[in-house]
Amino acid sequence: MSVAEPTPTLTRKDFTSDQEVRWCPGCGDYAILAAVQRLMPELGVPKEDTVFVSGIGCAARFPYYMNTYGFHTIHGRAPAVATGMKLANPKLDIWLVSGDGDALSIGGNHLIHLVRRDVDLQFLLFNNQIYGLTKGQYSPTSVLGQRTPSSPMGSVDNAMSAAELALGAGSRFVARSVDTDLKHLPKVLTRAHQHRGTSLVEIFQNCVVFNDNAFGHFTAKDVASDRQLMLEHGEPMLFGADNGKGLRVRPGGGVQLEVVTLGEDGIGIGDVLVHNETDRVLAGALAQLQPPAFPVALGVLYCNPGVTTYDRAVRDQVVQARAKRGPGDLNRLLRSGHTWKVEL
Amino acid sequence: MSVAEPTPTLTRKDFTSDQEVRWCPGCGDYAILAAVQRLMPELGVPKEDTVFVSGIGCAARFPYYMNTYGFHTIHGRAPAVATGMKLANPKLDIWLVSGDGDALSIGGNHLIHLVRRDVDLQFLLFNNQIYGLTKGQYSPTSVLGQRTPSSPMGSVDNAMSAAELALGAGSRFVARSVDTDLKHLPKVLTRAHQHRGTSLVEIFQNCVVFNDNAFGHFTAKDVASDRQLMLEHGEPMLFGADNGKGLRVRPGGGVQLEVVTLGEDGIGIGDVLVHNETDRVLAGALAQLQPPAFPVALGVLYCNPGVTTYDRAVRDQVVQARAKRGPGDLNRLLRSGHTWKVEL
Amino acid sequence: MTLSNAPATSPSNTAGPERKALDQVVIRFAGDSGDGMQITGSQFTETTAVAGNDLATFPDFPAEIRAPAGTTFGVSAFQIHFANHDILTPGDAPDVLVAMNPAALKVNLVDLKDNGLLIVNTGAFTSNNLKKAGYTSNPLEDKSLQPYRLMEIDVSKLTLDAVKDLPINQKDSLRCKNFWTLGLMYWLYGRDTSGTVRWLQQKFKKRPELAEANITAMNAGHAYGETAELPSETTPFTIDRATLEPGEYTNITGSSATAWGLATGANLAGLELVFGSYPITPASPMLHTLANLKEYGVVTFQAEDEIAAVCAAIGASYAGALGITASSGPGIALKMEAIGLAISTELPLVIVNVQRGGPSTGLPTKTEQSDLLQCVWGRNGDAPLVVLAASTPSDCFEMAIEAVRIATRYMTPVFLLTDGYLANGAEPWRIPDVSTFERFPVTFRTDTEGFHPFLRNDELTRNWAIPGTPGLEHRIGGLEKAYDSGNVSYDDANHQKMTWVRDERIRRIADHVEPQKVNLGEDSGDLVVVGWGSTYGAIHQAVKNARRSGLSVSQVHIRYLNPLPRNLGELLSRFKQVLVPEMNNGQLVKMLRAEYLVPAEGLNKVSGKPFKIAEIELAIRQRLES
Amino acid sequence: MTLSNAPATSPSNTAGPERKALDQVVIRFAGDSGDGMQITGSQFTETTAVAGNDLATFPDFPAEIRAPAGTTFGVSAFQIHFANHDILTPGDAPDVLVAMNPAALKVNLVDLKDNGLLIVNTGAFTSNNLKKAGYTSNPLEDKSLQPYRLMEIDVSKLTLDAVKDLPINQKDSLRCKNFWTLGLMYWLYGRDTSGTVRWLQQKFKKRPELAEANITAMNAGHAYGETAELPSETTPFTIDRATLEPGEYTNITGSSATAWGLATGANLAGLELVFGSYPITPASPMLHTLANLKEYGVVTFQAEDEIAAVCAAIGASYAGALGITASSGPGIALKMEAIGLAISTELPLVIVNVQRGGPSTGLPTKTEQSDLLQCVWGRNGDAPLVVLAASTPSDCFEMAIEAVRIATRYMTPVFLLTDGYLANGAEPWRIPDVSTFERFPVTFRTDTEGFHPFLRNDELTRNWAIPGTPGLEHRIGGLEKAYDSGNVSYDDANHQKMTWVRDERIRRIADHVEPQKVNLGEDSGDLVVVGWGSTYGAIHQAVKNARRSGLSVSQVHIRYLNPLPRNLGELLSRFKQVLVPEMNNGQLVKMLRAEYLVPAEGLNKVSGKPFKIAEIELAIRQRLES
Ligand SMILES: Cc1ncc(C[n+]2csc(CCOP(=O)(O)OP(=O)(O)O)c2C)c(N)n1
Ligand SMILES: Cc1ncc(C[n+]2csc(CCOP(=O)(O)OP(=O)(O)O)c2C)c(N)n1
Ligand code: SF4
Ligand code: SF4
Ligand SMILES: [Mg+2]
Ligand SMILES: [Mg+2]
Repeated sequence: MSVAEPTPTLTRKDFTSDQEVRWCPGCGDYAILAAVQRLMPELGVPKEDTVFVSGIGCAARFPYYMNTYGFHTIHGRAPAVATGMKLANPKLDIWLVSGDGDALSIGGNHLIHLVRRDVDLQFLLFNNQIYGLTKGQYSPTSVLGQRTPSSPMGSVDNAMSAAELALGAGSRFVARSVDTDLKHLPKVLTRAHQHRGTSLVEIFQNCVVFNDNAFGHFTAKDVASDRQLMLEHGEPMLFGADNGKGLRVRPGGGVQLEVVTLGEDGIGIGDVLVHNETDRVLAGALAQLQPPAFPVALGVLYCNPGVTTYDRAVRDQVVQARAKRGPGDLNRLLRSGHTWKVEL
Repeated sequence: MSVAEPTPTLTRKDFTSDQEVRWCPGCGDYAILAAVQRLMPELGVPKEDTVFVSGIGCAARFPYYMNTYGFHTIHGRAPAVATGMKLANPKLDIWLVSGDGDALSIGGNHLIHLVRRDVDLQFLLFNNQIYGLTKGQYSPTSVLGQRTPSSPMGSVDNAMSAAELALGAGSRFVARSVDTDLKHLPKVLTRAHQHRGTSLVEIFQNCVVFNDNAFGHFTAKDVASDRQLMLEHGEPMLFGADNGKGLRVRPGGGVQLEVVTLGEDGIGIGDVLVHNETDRVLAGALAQLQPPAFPVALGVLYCNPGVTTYDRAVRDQVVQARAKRGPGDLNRLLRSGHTWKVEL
Repeated sequence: MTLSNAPATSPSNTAGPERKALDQVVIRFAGDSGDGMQITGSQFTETTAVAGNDLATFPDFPAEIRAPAGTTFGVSAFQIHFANHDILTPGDAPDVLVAMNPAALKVNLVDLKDNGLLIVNTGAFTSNNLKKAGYTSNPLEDKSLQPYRLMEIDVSKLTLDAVKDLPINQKDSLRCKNFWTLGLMYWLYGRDTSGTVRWLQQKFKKRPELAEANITAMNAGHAYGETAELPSETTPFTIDRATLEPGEYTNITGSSATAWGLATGANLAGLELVFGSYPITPASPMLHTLANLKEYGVVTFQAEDEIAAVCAAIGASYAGALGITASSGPGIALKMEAIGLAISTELPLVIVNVQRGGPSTGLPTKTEQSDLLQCVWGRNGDAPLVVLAASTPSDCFEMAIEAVRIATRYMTPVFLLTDGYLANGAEPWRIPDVSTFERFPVTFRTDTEGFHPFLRNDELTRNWAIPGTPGLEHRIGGLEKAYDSGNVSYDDANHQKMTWVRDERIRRIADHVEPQKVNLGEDSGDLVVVGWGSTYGAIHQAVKNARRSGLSVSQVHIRYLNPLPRNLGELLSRFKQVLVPEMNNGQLVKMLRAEYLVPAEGLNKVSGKPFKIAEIELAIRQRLES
Repeated sequence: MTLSNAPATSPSNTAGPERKALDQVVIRFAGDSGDGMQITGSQFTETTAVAGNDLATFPDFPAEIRAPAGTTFGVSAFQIHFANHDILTPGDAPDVLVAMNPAALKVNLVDLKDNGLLIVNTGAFTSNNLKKAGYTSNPLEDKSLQPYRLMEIDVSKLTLDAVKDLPINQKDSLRCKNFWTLGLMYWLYGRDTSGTVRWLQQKFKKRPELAEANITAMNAGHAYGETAELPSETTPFTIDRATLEPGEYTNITGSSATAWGLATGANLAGLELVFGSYPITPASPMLHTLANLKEYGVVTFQAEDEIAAVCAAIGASYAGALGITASSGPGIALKMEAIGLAISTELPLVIVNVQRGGPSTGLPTKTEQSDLLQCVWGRNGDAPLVVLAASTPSDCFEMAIEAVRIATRYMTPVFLLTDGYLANGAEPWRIPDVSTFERFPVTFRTDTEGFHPFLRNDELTRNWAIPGTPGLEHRIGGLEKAYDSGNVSYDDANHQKMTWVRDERIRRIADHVEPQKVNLGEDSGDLVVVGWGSTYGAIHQAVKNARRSGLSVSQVHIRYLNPLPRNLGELLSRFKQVLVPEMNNGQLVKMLRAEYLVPAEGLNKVSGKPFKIAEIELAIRQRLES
């Protein structure tokens, strides 16, 4: 993010472009777009310093609808393009929008190197567990066995976890939210924006046309409380109807988590594990949790800022070089090798 | 791996090609090559069913020196080429050899998708923390701040961990060894070969010319015992001079590991955490351990075979399809759409 | 209307008034992406084919999956040209335009012939829809539609009426309006609805109420034609069956034809097929088709990207299967480095390039021929390979087989060029008997005597030894290799020789493929129109028309683009002028000029739309009638 | 020998016997990769340059970092051509060959001129080394070396003797033998050793004992020349200074010249430079050079692969810096998709292609010109851009500036083609005064009035508005865009127009660059030799020689390959024959034939080695002397 004068006068309309939105009616992308457009004014970053960068896909159309600077690049490469932008102008506040195919399939390598370098930007990964724009083939996050036009007998590829991959690659901020969670999503996006470094936010997004209700098993009203663990740093990991359940480390010296029910065989709130955003092992464990045995961990799984960010470190070397060797003088450069004079 | 008649008659010489080895004198690659050539006969796989596949780099020259089938492909793409081979002929026993740049930089995406799909082959990652063949630029595993021709003021890229990345991508077998460890390396390679699925073996390999002694801080004779944790499934995690030290989960309900000294404040062997190869959270924790605070975890960090492998699952669908629809009849295929007859 | 609740059976098409006989008609169905125009079009196509007409179709849909209802960029169209004689194109301009909403009218009216029949669904002409379509005044009310025979029907309302008593909700009811329209068109052209009835019953097996609703709507539309007061001049028509060669026919799209051709080719070569691909428009349908052919020994691999896709195909070929990959536009660009590896290692590989509008992401759903030079020359180093192009949807089948034959016989990568227009377009195809095809089985090297991987026959083709073969263990790679041993070699004379070999072995293939024939007209004259790929139909018809009026013009359509046919240069030299129509900015024309120094002239259309016959005919006349 | 323990100071070069004056000499140093031949060569080069000769060099080393000692594929060589007059090539064949071991002799002897001076280190001619080199009998003993003036010296032993009393081990002692040899060569050509002494003292600041050892060895070699009994005919030589233009000179390689030129260009444009690159031979040295120019506002980004490298450069340009990337062979192929995006979005971008031997991985350390067609046409869709080529190491500086000027002024990607031979080769360069260069500052759009991102000037160049500018917020991308608004457009007429614009705006650049000049000879005649890139020197000398014998031949060397110079076609038409020498299988020749229909003929060398003057001269004579 870039630090900028708050410009309180801006409203959602200021961040809405004149382009007609071209997603299918009912697509989860609409909800995310609305949330982001609403959030922008609150962040107080000038429009002109904000850039939305994307690859290719339905999700990747996002920049066209934001009245900021925007670059709809090529499939999978947005992280590299964004890195270049940040190197050219670290002041820019960059939001990267990418689908599960764009980010994890063709773009997987750029994603892991982006988070490893810790370039300072927000990475919004719209995960609908499908290739939307190309009409419904399975993606790296599609569930094993899913039948799609390219997997008529069911996909034989194991699903990939964006959060686990990012953590494995060295990511310093990993969070999750749900497209239609109007309260939770803006909170998570705000945290992502505050974090200095690459903030990866996986947003579970519903593709009504090709993968409708893929997340219903934990987002549906009736199951949500039992199937969603809303993480809060420093708070015990409670979930379920009126927080009746919790997580703890299975006794006996291991690192496995287990679900406990408060009140049952003497379990009290004190036995419940307290969330520590800065614990990478814990973050990995939380990222692995899956229904039905476990709830899905939402919110900030991991946040542990580095001493600097890639873009700042690069710039700092430029400053140091100038301090050490003075500003560049081309005539001196051309004569920096061994030289000799030829007289008439 | 492929199951084949043991052919006990073969010797190391049978697996040595007629090509002159072209690595720098003293390169760690020689030790690995020797270990592999010695191991081959013991595995009992016929030479003709064995294929070594590589990308580009010093390490990637490996196939030329094995008297088996071999394919020296292009930079970073060996995992994809190997996947195709395995789909064409699942009987092949494929060994993939790749450097840290080849596997983790340009080839990072193929690596993560290979392990996610769990294609049945052995992936030997020669990690010398440098780009050898291109004369010494820093690689994704180079330590932060390393000065190289492309990072004269020190690299600003955070180092990547091959093991953590593979685990994050869903790898089911992750192990580590050291190029010159004549006893340990063959053991680990044998385990990798036994495992069905992608077996990732990170081998710390010394580049004498461009990154000499990069691993001395834990491989040097005098520090080895204190800085190396040799993992054995079901055994307590002990290390140090006559196994005087161990690892345990820090008391207090978290998942953090800590070093304990046996005998000190009442710590007994019973308090030491026992290694469980099948525990992914634990594997992640072990992969993160770094000197000086912790020893480097060597051996099999994680081994948890899936119900099948990618190549088998793909083949099974072919079998099912034939069982269900019979062998393909092209004339029937061409008439599978709506057809009509035109009479004279 | 009385028939609206009729049982779901099909009325006979003999009923109704006198029918006016026509030779050919071009109809375009246009509506919202959500209006099901592609289904309407393909159903009309099936029925028309069964009725024995020759036909050609052109589906044209937006890049968005389902753009917002009512917008111009959300308009989806399907054009069909059918006739009582042999035709090759979907037609230049529609005689009949069906516009399901204002946006559809806005976008498509420009193409409708003067005095053409215009059928609009007035029910969709709400002020809101008019605004979305960018109309300031309602075209139904101002005089703008006077040049056409306007037929105003509230299809929405009539559909709702027709199905009102059926157990389905409003949304589903309204969804039936495309079948109401289809019913009306069936009546207008004297078609039998039974095929579509069967299709609907099959499609909605699990939801019979929807089948019934759509059938009911279709019958209502059909009945409307019979009973309603149509504008006097709107008499129904009849179009005789075309005299097609006897045999069994099916409608085939270029996508299926290519996929089936590849599977057939692999079978003829006696190889399993490993298809590595990454989804991309308009190539994906091939992946979908091949994914369903597992019992034919076809393995499909949906890779993480195009590079992995082609690399997997290369690995498969090394292991003894036939590796094939397919993509389009940007995806092809990504494969070039790996294709260089296949060239250097001399492995069989087929790359299908379903061309689309460029550059960059360009126009994903539009057709173009602008990848030719990329395929011929777009790799690092001197890296020659074979380039073929299919001319029609059904020709995709033949050329796919030919691509496999050449790839396996000559151990080389082969590019097969098609495009979005061929891939999505359909035509009736007389189904061949595969058992009569000549097989070209591959024989792998097994003899260890004097083996090395780059031993060559007199066609300069190396022997193919695959893993699993005892005694033939060997290593290959992308570094330059010694001509005789195949070992890595940095020797200068050797590199010169290997560069020659790579070039020469591709050139020699020209000795073993059909010489270039003249597709229409004499083998010399004032003008030859040289084309390649999907422009075949438009060029053929244009040349035919020009010849009818006595002009000395011939058609030469190239299917072998690299190496070019041995006799091509000599053939072209026998014409005074050479005109090269291409859906690009001038690519084949460059190759012909460079190769033969003929003053070939380009006729270039780069609009994402196929050539119209008239455009080519005009260019011909401009050159010969002055 | 008496001098071996002499203090580390340099003997004067006036001493010694009568010296024979020569006009020019070609020397090749050859030895093991570990023998330090490249250092020996570059030191000799520095000293020769300071002595005022003109010179050209050709380093030639193996792909392996350090192939096993004694093997032929491990041989590393450095050739230098120096003279008392203006020269342009490293020379066809060496007059002097220094062979540090049997393998070096084996590989390089073929090139040595008859009766040439052959200096061998007999100490390395062990039976083991002879076997490794593939000798069945010892060439020093059989008669095979009789055609040459053989000088047998046990350099190994003499070096050990020289440094025996110094505090260094055997290994380090032996390592000094290249400096012993250098000392001898300095004596032979009357060179002053002081420059090398300073260099050694600098290089081994931290290990002075090594500095002293090498200096001692060098002096010993020098003294050996003075004192030892050399074969009578081996008198020392002297070569007068060439009459170079007065000024300050430095030896420059193509790599540094390109890197410096890019930095200079960015400075003249008033932009920061973001260089995205992924290491690859022979392009990496540019990354290394630029990584050291941080204080010049140069940011380097070592990306995870070539695609990320070019994409980062594109992102940098979008954000208002100058994005540049560089690679070679396979790496360039990988960048093509992204370059299409830069073309579609009309962003400035410079891509340096340091060509190497192909196809595929090919011959990484050998030179070639086989990427021309890939750069001009190797992208999906009609995707035109600018292609420039540098002719000599120092021309890399000028053309790099020109690439930046064109990229920023015309908002387009620009390919700058060099090759391994230019990148590694060195020549004396008269250092210009940058302050006298014409600046071409970029002005970013700030005026919000009537702004849209694709507003064009009459050169059809769009305005450049960058993030951070209030009121100019806009979106761009790789989908086709409306000519006027820049919004996504699938309109057919618009695509046609945009295709024209992309093509035309590149063509028009030809109006603003220097017309093609005739580099040597008249602007009409019997034969014109047309070249591009690093063949300049060889062609120039060959044409010069042919003209001396009265042949009507001229040289035309093209630096602007796309668009081609406006006057080129007309110029070529004034010659009876057109000969196009290229280090590829015929690429520019195709472009010229296609563009101008001239019967241009290729002269193609694809051996990984540059043309010899004689090879081109012969081709000229064959065409004009029959
Ligand atoms: C190089 C390249 N390959 C393939 C494509 C085709 N393509 C466009 S979007 C897409 C994937 C879309 O899936 P996702 O990233 O999950 O985005 P979604 O549409 O689901 O939002 C693909 C394969 C392309 N445009 N470019
Ligand atoms: C497409 C492509 N990009 C870059 C290169 C240049 N290159 C060859 S090997 C290599 C990296 C080598 O490092 P690593 O993989 O760690 O292997 P090592 O040499 O250290 O064993 C690079 C960048 C190439 N050959 N191809
Ligand atoms: S296809 Fe799916 S993801 Fe794409 S716009 Fe439609 S609903 Fe959204
Ligand atoms: S450069 Fe390093 S890795 Fe490569 S061969 Fe030499 S020592 Fe080994
Ligand atoms: Mg998706
Ligand atoms: Mg390495």
